[in-house]
Amino acid sequence: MSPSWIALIVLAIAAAGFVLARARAQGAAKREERRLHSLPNYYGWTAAIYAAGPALLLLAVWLLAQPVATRSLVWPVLEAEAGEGAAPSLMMATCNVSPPGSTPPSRAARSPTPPRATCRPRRLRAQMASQGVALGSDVTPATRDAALHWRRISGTGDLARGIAVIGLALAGAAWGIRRARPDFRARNAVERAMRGVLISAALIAILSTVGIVLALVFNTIEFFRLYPAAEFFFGTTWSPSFGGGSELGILPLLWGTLYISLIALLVAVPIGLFAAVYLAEYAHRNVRAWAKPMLEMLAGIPTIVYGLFALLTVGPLLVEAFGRGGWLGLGWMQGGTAVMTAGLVMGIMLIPFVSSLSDDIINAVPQSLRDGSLGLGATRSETIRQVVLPAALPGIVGAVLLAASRAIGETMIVVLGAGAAARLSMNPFDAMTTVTAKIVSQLTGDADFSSPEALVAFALGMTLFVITLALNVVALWIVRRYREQYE
Amino acid sequence: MTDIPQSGAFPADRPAPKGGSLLVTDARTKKRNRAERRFKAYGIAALGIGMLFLVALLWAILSNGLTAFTQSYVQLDVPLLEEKLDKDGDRDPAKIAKVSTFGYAPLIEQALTDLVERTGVETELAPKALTKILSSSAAAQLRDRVLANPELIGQTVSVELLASSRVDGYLKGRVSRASLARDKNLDAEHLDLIDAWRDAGLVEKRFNWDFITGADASDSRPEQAGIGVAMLGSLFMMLVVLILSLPIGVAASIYLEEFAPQNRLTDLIEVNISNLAAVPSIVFGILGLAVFIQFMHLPQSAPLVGGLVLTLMTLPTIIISTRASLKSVPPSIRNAALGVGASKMQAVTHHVLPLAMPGILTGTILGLAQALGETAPLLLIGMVGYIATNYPEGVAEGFLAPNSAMPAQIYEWAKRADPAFYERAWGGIIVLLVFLLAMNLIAVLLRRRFERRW
Amino acid sequence: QGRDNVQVAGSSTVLPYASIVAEAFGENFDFPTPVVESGGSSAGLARFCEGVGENTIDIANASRAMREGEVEACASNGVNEIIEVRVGYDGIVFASDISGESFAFTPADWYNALAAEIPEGGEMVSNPNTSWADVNADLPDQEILAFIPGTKHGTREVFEEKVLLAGCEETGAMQAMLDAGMDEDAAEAACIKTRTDGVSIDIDGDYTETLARIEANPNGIGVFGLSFYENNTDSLQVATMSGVEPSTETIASGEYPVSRPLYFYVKKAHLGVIPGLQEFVEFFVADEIAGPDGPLAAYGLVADPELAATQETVANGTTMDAM
Amino acid sequence: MDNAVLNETKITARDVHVHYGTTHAIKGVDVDIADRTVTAFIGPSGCGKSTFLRCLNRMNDTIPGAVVTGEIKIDEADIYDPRVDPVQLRAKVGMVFQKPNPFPKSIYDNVAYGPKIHGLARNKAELDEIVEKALRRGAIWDEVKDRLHAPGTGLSGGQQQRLCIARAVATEPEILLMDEPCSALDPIATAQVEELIDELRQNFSVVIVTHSMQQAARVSQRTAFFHLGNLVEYGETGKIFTNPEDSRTESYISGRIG
Amino acid sequence: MDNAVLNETKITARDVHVHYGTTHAIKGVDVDIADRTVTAFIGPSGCGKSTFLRCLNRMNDTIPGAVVTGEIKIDEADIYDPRVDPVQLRAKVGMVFQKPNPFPKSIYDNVAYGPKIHGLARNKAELDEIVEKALRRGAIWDEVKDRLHAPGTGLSGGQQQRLCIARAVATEPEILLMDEPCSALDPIATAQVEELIDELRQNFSVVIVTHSMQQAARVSQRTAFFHLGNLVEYGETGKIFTNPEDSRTESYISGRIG
Ligand SMILES: Nc1ncnc2c1ncn2[C@@H]1O[C@H](COP(=O)(O)OP(=O)(O)OP(=O)(O)O)[C@@H](O)[C@H]1O
Ligand SMILES: Nc1ncnc2c1ncn2[C@@H]1O[C@H](COP(=O)(O)OP(=O)(O)OP(=O)(O)O)[C@@H](O)[C@H]1O
Ligand SMILES: [Mg+2]
Ligand SMILES: [Mg+2]
Ligand SMILES: O=P([O-])([O-])[O-]
Repeated sequence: MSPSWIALIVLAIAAAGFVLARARAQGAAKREERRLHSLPNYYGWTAAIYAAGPALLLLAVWLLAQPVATRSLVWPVLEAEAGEGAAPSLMMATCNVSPPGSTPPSRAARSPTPPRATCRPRRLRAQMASQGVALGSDVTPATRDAALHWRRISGTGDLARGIAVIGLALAGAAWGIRRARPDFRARNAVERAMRGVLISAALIAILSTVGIVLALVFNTIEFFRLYPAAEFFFGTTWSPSFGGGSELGILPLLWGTLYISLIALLVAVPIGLFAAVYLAEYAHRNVRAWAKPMLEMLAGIPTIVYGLFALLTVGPLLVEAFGRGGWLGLGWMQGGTAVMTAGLVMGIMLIPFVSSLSDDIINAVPQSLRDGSLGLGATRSETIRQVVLPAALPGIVGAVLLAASRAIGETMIVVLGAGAAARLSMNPFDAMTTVTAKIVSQLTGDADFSSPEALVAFALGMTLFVITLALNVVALWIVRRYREQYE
Repeated sequence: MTDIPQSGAFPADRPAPKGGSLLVTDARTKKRNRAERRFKAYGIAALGIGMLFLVALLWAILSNGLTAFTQSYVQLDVPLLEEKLDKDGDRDPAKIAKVSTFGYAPLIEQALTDLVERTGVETELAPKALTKILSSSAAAQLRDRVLANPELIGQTVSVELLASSRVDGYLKGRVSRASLARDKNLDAEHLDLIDAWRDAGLVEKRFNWDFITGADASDSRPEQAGIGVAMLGSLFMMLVVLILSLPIGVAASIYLEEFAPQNRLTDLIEVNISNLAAVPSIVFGILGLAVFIQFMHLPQSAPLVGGLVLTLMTLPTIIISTRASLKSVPPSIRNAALGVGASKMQAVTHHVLPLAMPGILTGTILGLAQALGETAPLLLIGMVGYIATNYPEGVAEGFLAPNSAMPAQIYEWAKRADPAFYERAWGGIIVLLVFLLAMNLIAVLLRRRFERRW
Repeated sequence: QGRDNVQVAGSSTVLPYASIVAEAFGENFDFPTPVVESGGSSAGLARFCEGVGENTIDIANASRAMREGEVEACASNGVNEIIEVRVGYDGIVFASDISGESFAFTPADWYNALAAEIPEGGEMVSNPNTSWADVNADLPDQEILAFIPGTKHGTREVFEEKVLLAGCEETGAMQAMLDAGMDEDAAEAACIKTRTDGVSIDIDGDYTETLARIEANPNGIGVFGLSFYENNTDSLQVATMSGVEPSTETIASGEYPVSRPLYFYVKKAHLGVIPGLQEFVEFFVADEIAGPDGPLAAYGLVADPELAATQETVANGTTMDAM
Repeated sequence: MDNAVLNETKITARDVHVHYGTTHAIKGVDVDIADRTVTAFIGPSGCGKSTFLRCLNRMNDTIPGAVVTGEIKIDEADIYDPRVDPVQLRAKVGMVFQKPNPFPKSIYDNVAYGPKIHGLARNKAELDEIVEKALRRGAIWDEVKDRLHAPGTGLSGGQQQRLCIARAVATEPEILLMDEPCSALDPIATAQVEELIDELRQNFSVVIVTHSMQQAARVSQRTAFFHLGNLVEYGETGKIFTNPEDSRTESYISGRIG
Repeated sequence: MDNAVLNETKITARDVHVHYGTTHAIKGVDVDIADRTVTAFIGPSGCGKSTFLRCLNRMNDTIPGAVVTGEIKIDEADIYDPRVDPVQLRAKVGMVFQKPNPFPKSIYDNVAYGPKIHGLARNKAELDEIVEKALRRGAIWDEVKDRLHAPGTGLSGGQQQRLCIARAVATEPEILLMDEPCSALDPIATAQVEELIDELRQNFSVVIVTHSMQQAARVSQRTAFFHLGNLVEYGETGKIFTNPEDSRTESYISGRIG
């Protein structure tokens, strides 16, 4: 039985459990003339959850565990035959003994593999070839045996899986139905389950964090074995080179990141906030209904377009103003790519992150607060600045943080707009680059992947991760401190 | 700006004495009204600036990309010579299939020479050079046709073949005779032929459905490249993202905002979520490669994996905006529900959530828009490059078979050498924006239903 | 399990060629079209070396040869038998805006224009040149502005070695530095160190970005791949190097000095297991494809003069260590 | 004023303290509230009436920083026992809040919500009936019967208050806590609500916070006088108003005004 | 009750109609409100008292869908004239809302807000003084003087109401509109607020909505009785309560209860 069938059967059992438990609860309530603790549906849901929850969980665990278990049983056999290394996995593939139930081989779906029993060493290769499946080598008897062994084990496993999962579902349903008595707190049970789901959803964030840290940490450690940490953290030059002797100081990159993000926020926050205020407080309903999604389109334009916009339009424009011989005659700018260019364009991209979210939050501030202020003779702008915005502050800070986060994490605009120069300079018209841009370039570049020049990408990612974590802790503290709770 | 400004709090200009007429605005009020008008003007200006940028970007996109939606074709009569395609004459499909596309090239050469003769244009071009007029896909086009219908062998069929990107560029005004002087891919003489054939109605420019429905093509034939398959890849990815990130994001936010006790653990989760928003998207690619492909053995280049990675990437956006809007629902609503004996869960699902809906939708739109346009993480899980050439064969295949995605396709095209790809990249962006527009439209409608002030 | 397509990843430089081959392969064989991913040589090789098995890639494209450390890393993951296939050469050209002046360079010009510091009278002074005419009186009097590949690109290494270092030696600067008491490594490092005053701009993006920059700065001179230049002759004009104009012929013959070999690496263990892999690899190096008249050359790949040897390697499945 | 019949005790509170952060809002209150009786809480503004009332159905749980100590038993069960489900408790102990807080939904949905989640109606017709009855008891049916599907937030202050009363009685709680339910009502509506309270008393307990001593005297059988967080005096309404024991009670009563 | 001295007219309303969408809430009201006088609006809940009150300082402008027609003049100036600045109007015509709506700020900032935006204080000391005076007039100073920087939303219902009164008087408006300002107050606090109203009357006009006829009789010199959106009767308070002309007024008055 394939897992999807098992899952379907479990769901069917859950549905049946729902109907039966519900009916039983209602019947009991009528007979005994007493009120149910919860609405009848909750009794139904309890049975359904008891039936489906553990069973599906078991199925998932089983699906993950069985291949590992089978493998560990068959592996020694194969290793004896093929020697060390990963070759056995290919030998398995050779006999195409993918355990049924794992992702269905698309090829097999189109042209069924020969019946398992005929998996005879000599003929197999020809047989498979006739179906357009090339095998690299003849199948040795040992491989064949191992394959058959594998198939036997996984066949048993599959059977056991079906029985166990469906049995569990039935037991769960029965338990749920049995408990469907009026005094059973079905709603609480259902809500506990829902709460469990909510908590697991929240924990996904932790899991991703753990995943990210794990994905980065080994290579980061490897990097620090090859390159001194002190030079990485405190070095002021960034100049990787293929021939070794690279200087990989993170400071110029961090500086570029902060500088560009700062400029981007200086653009996005005022524009976004004013736009949000205008949309929520002044604009006509229809204007708002259309302007807001239009602004949101800015968030959806692929960043490469922004990058090109920076490179082709904004950069040259800025040079004409601030460059040598520009309108302003300042000569501050050397080339079109600069912190300013990237910052401005990134700011544009971030406008909707500030505006749309803030607009929703501002709109949610109760009208009575506005009335209170207007009733005192405040103008609308005074009301907004002094009553509405403070009340909406936590949400707005959230929006700004989101925008800041995006600014820190953005790559493409920086690559095209800011130039690739790692430099510590105060001049916003100088080219600089950011941590993320360098993560991408070192990761996708040509350096030896086991060299510090490539591994540094992981260390950069890790450092950035830790720094933003610290920034977020501070932000959380600030928000807690200044929160104005209305009502 | 959120605090009461100190300037003006203790002003020199005292308010007008009591009893002044209402019809005369006093100086202080005038001043405040000016501030008011300024404030409103800032709002309009901010909105205007935003719109201006949008228009500028859209203009750039449209002016660069609209040409991708037309394409030039050449009408050609090709003799399907039996001696070339089926030497034995027994129409055995297996044998016919042995003839590779290289075997069809001479037929096309022949057809072109015939055409030159038939239309009576003088040219010094060698027959082989003539094929530069056509896309290098011509042979494959022809071969597919023959394989589908071996009976055609021996006849002369009239086929419509893609013109090469240079010819197409000429008809679109991108390529000039002068620029061809140093171009070894096409000569000005070819253009004479094109001009003549265009007058004869044998070369024409039409709406390019193949661009919308087709698959990517290799670098040597931009004229054949389409975004259709990548669009499907994006669609499947977005399905995964929507199905996972919206419920998970909303559930996580509800837990954190409504149920979680204030303790270290929830603080940790909260900080973590905001921090995830700042993680560069490529790092999610590293994560996806390690977890989904290397650890969980999901297939490479699969929209399912792409969707999972993008889900992780969008979650923080959705969670942060959902939490912000949950926070802004006044507590009295919750109290009212609890007071009539609703459980906390019921209070949240029945009252708080609907009120927070506009914000949740906003977050979802922003998150999905971001996911729809993201390339970097796809780079590491194998969805950027030259990926899918066929439509998936079913829904399961749609999730699991190798595919690209629209932004990856666009990114890929934007890098390629032939300027015809550049035009397609912008055309792809237009398609992407249409997608986005459709998503926004749904959100607008939904948001309208949920929005209210109380 | 049951992967039925060939999976290729790696260099974005090789990608166009690999995808042309993959497309033709898909058209002419019953096997599905191979999947060719980009992502860079390094990332591709890293994935290649993750291990052997169906959930790993079969082929890694690289715009450079595999390094020692990488081979070791591969081996430690069980990727032992690797077939190295050189598919041809990538010519690296210097091009400027079509409507501007034309240039005829020597490596020495580039060294003098871009080096951070040049020896003068036994001292290292920071590069004073601002115009090409300062560097070489034969060059036009146009301000120096160069868009060179960023440090992520393998092209940068080639540029450093075959242009800057060569120029350094040609001008005698290398000797001057050695004479001034620098050791060899330091002198080499000084030769390839580029100036940071905004005259030499690293491009971490692609050639399209370089092109866009030249369009925005018509005074700029950029470094491109030959095939990219050949597709954009309407906006770029190419400069000669030491009097040789770059073309597939001059590069193949070795006359034009700046080029680099392109490779792909195949897991021998996958041959015959992954359907179509063997065929694809053979198809890739076939004369019809990789030969001087094939579609790859038409697109700008400099065909390998020793293609026959490569074909033999592939046919025999000769692995690297066996060579 | 009725002669109060003393019924068995419904709610027992012992040594209840409430702190809001550093504010000590309720200071050791002991009280027994009888079944089928109207109990009035009176006292100056800010003395803790609402706070104590909210303790009785654990609505204080929702205020961050509010800490309740002591023992409160309803029908012998300690409501702060971890085994007690506050939801079930609140279904049994209904509440009308001091500030009217209609849901931003239609008038009908406002009232129908409680019956729906408690499963009090088997079908739409029954629900309609419950809603109508509740609105009638809340003395607002005539004003809203033509606009049942208009939003509840578009009502006048007094109408909102009555809507909230209707919403609370629609779920038929055993104990009804009413925090100044008539503060925004005109005399006629007040009379109707008082009638409702009297009717409810036949079967249930009602606890009402009021700052109108007349109202307390009219509707309640027992009265508790709070002052600065202390329960100063508690006893039969007649006795409290005619013959208070504590001097503070007396001085509050004698300042009898509105 | 004072003998009302008839002062000159401060507010004139002529044929005022208010529609909320399809609801016709005020139907052609004509009224003259005298200066230095307390005018009480009474009437059953939902009759339009708040609505009419909100017309007088154009607070109805903020309700989407509310349409006001007719003429309202204050000091001879038509307040719906385009030249009139509603901001200036509202500074002159203060308002206490029916539902207390403190800002989510500290108690101090709640009161200081108005004086600050109107520039009534030259420095911090003056502002402190204004705040203290307003809180004293709002009869809440003693309760909050130790927690001026605690949030205003953490106050009890009656405290919030008095805070809002203090907030309104802090800006020294010429006319003060009070919508049931004592609804949540105990008798003592009510008396203090009524004292405040009496004090304000020395210089300003006060319009007060109340559902307590005793209160209307105690504090007002003139009373307007609204019914179903109509102004049924308007005249001297004494006369209205002792000798109403309209039968509706009489039947409302005679149902005199709380
Ligand atoms: N925002 C609104 N939208 C629609 N109808 C409204 C709105 N506000 C009030 N109404 C209706 O207008 C009428 C008058 O309301 P108003 O608030 O003026 O009454 P009121 O006299 O103040 O009553 P109360 O004493 O109960 O506060 C009522 O029928 C009310 O339902
Ligand atoms: N959320 C809160 N945070 C801090 N203090 C509070 C909070 N709620 C009430 N208090 C304080 O607790 C005390 C008692 O408040 P409570 O609301 O119980 O008064 P009350 O008797 O209902 O008064 P009123 O008649 O004015 O409604 C008051 O001093 C009040 O300021
Ligand atoms: Mg209270
Ligand atoms: Mg009212
Ligand atoms: O992508 P590359 O490794 O060839 O730069």
